[in-house]
Amino acid sequence: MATEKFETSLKKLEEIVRRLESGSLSLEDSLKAFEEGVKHSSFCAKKLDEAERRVEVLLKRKDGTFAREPFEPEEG
Amino acid sequence: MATEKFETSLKKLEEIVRRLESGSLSLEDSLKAFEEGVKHSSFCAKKLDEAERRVEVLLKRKDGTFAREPFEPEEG
Amino acid sequence: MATEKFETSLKKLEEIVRRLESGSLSLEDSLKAFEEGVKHSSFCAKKLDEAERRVEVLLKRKDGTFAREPFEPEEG
Amino acid sequence: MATEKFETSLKKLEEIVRRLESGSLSLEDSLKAFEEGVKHSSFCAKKLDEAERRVEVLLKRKDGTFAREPFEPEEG
Amino acid sequence: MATEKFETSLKKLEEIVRRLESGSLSLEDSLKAFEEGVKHSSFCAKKLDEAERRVEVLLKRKDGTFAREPFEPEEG
Amino acid sequence: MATEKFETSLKKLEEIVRRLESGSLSLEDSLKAFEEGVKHSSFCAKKLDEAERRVEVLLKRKDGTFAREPFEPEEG
Amino acid sequence: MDIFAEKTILTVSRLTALLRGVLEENFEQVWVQGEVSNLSLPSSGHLYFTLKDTGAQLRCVMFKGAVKNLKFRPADGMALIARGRISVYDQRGEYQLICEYLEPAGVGALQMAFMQLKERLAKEGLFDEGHKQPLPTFPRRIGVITSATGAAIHDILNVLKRRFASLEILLYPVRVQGEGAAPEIGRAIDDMNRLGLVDVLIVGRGGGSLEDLWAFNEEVVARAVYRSKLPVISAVGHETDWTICDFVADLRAPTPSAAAELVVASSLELRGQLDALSHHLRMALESRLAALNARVDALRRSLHDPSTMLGHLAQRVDDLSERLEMALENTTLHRRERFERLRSVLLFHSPDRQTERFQQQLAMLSHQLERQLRDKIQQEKHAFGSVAARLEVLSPLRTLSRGYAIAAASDGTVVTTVAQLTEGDRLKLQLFHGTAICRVEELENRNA
Repeated sequence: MATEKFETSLKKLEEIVRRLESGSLSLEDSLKAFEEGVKHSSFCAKKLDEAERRVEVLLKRKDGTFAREPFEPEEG
Repeated sequence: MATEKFETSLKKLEEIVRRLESGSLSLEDSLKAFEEGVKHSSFCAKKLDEAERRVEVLLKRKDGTFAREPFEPEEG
Repeated sequence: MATEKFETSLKKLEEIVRRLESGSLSLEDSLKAFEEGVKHSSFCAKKLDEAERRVEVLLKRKDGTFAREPFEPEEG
Repeated sequence: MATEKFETSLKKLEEIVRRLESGSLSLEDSLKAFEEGVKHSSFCAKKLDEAERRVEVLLKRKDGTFAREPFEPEEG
Repeated sequence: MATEKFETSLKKLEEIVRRLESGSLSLEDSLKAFEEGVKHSSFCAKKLDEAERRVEVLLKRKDGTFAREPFEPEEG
Repeated sequence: MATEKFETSLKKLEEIVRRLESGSLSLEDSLKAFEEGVKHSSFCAKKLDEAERRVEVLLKRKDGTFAREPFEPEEG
Repeated sequence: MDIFAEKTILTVSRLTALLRGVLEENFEQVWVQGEVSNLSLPSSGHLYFTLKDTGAQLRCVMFKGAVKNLKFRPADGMALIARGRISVYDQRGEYQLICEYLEPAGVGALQMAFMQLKERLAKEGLFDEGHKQPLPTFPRRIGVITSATGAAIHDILNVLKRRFASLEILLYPVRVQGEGAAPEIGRAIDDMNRLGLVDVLIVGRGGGSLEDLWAFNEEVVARAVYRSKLPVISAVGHETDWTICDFVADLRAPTPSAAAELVVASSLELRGQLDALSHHLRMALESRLAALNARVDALRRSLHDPSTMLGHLAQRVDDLSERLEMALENTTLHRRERFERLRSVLLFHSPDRQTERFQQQLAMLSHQLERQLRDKIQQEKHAFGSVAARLEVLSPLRTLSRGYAIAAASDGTVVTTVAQLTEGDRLKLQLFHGTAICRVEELENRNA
């Protein structure tokens, strides 16, 4: 889900991997688990990519463009 | 806001860095913190630049131009 | 204002310097204080310059021209 | 005024010097005091010059010429 | 006046010198006193010179001419 | 007058000297006294100078009158 | 006559006459000495007295004629030597000495006369100091009353000559001894007074015996001297001899020479005195003039004071002016120093330094911020990578890739036994690549 967080997803992925590794799953279940694992993996990969892109953007901004933009930090 | 002070912003930046260092933040939160940190950093930089320009102007004035300008300090 | 006196200005300058020396000022306040200090400094410098020029003139006068002018000191 | 006496003027000059030396005067007042002091100083010098010329004349007379002039001291 | 006597003049001269030496006179008064003193001094000197010339004349007579002149001292 | 006697004159001279020496006379009076003294002195000196050494003998005539003649004492 | 031989009765008168005869005959000339008492000199001019000694007394009388010749006057208590004859005073039946000559016992008659005259004149006041006149201070002409041939005038002239004294001498020659000398001297004194030619008189003579000098002891001389209006210097005899004249005179000189010396001395002294007075006169005035001159000079010098005072005042004014300038210069100088110090401190504390510090801090923080985030991403990436890798390894697709397929019923149930199947069931076969929907045609080995 969209609200799924990277960490939760990664945790689920790990759980799936552990279950898969235990070998106790039927192929069917393995397949299902695996399928789910792939989803999580993709999600995580996506989140990571997103994060990296955002960092780049932020850093890029900061080094140049950003300074000229109006910025008003919010009160923490 | 415009009332944000340099020192407050710098302090927040420090706090953010500490929190990031603690490693307790989720990726999402880290990203958010980073983003906020960048804002503070930029704010601070801007403020510092402004300050430096101002000082520069004052010092430049003081060495020459200023003395010829009419100046009447206000009663404190 | 034009009625500002050198001594008042110098006193304020001292006060500003003390506050600056204490290191307790925020950047903003430091800037403001410094700016005010520069103003007072310039004012004082101007006043001193004026005074010194006047002293010079007075001392020059005293050595020559003045003695020939009619003078009747007022009763104090 | 013309009735100002040497001693009065000298006393005032002394008073002015004392005040100036005490360092308690403002810059402005110092200048004024000095200016007044110079006036008194010049006045005193003028008076002394007059006195010296007068004494000189008297002494010249006394050494020579005078004795031949008819002189009848008045009854005191 | 012509009736001024040597002794009166001398007494005045003494008085003047005493007053001058007392140092209590103002410049103006000192000058006046001095001026008067010079007059009296000259007067006294003149009177003494006259006296000496008279004595000289009398003694010259006595040493020569005088003895031959008829002389009849008056009854005292 | 011609009848002034040597002794009187000498006495007056003495008196004059005493008065002069007493120092109580004014300059004018001193001069007058001196002048008179000189006259007396001259008078007395003249009288003394007038005396000659002469030895006469008084001879009684028959009619009771007297005659003066130079006297030559006999040797022995 | 032997009056004792027979009883012859005599009358008193007879007897007295007899006795007088005897006494007068035997004591015609006797000298007797005794002390005078009961002296009386009645108007008759006869002198009556008694001479006595310790054992007896003798009545004496001196008749008027003899009394006249006496040089002295007897007095009670006086010791006398009397010369005379004894006689008897019948009426009283007393014997008495009729004196013809009397002289004082012990001294000569002249001495006695001298003493008596001296005493008498003294009593009369002739010697009184009050009567004595001073010598003229300046005697120009001196009258000398003495013998023209005696030693006195000679000595006097010698003295004058010796002392170079300019004096006039007028000699009045007189006899100075012998009968009549005294009245002559007296007259001379009077004459000199009358003539008025001299200022002073010297009366005298050279030395001699008492008799020689006697004229100067005579009363007539004494009185003339006393009368004299001119001062009289008595100069008789030698130094030890005093005459009556000496006592009366205004001045007594022991000798004529000494008298001359006195007169000369007074003249010379006078010259000296006049010179001294003239000198003093001049000195007094000159010293007075000198003193006044000195005083005037001193005062005149003291009058120079104003110049000094002016100098001092000028110095004071200069000093004050200098201090005034200094003070003013110091005023600006001190303020300049204070200001420059403040300015340098101000500059030192310019926000530059603060901003620089902040810049550094900010740079560090920004750097950390970035690194932390990158680290975080990297860390997560890493964690994810390993899990993803493990997942990859475990993929069931590997089995499928070997030709296995998973058959699932239409309800999705994985079919693992035919028992689950009925012919005609639709099966979904999952292959390694893709899936295939199949229909069950036949069932075999239903019990296996």
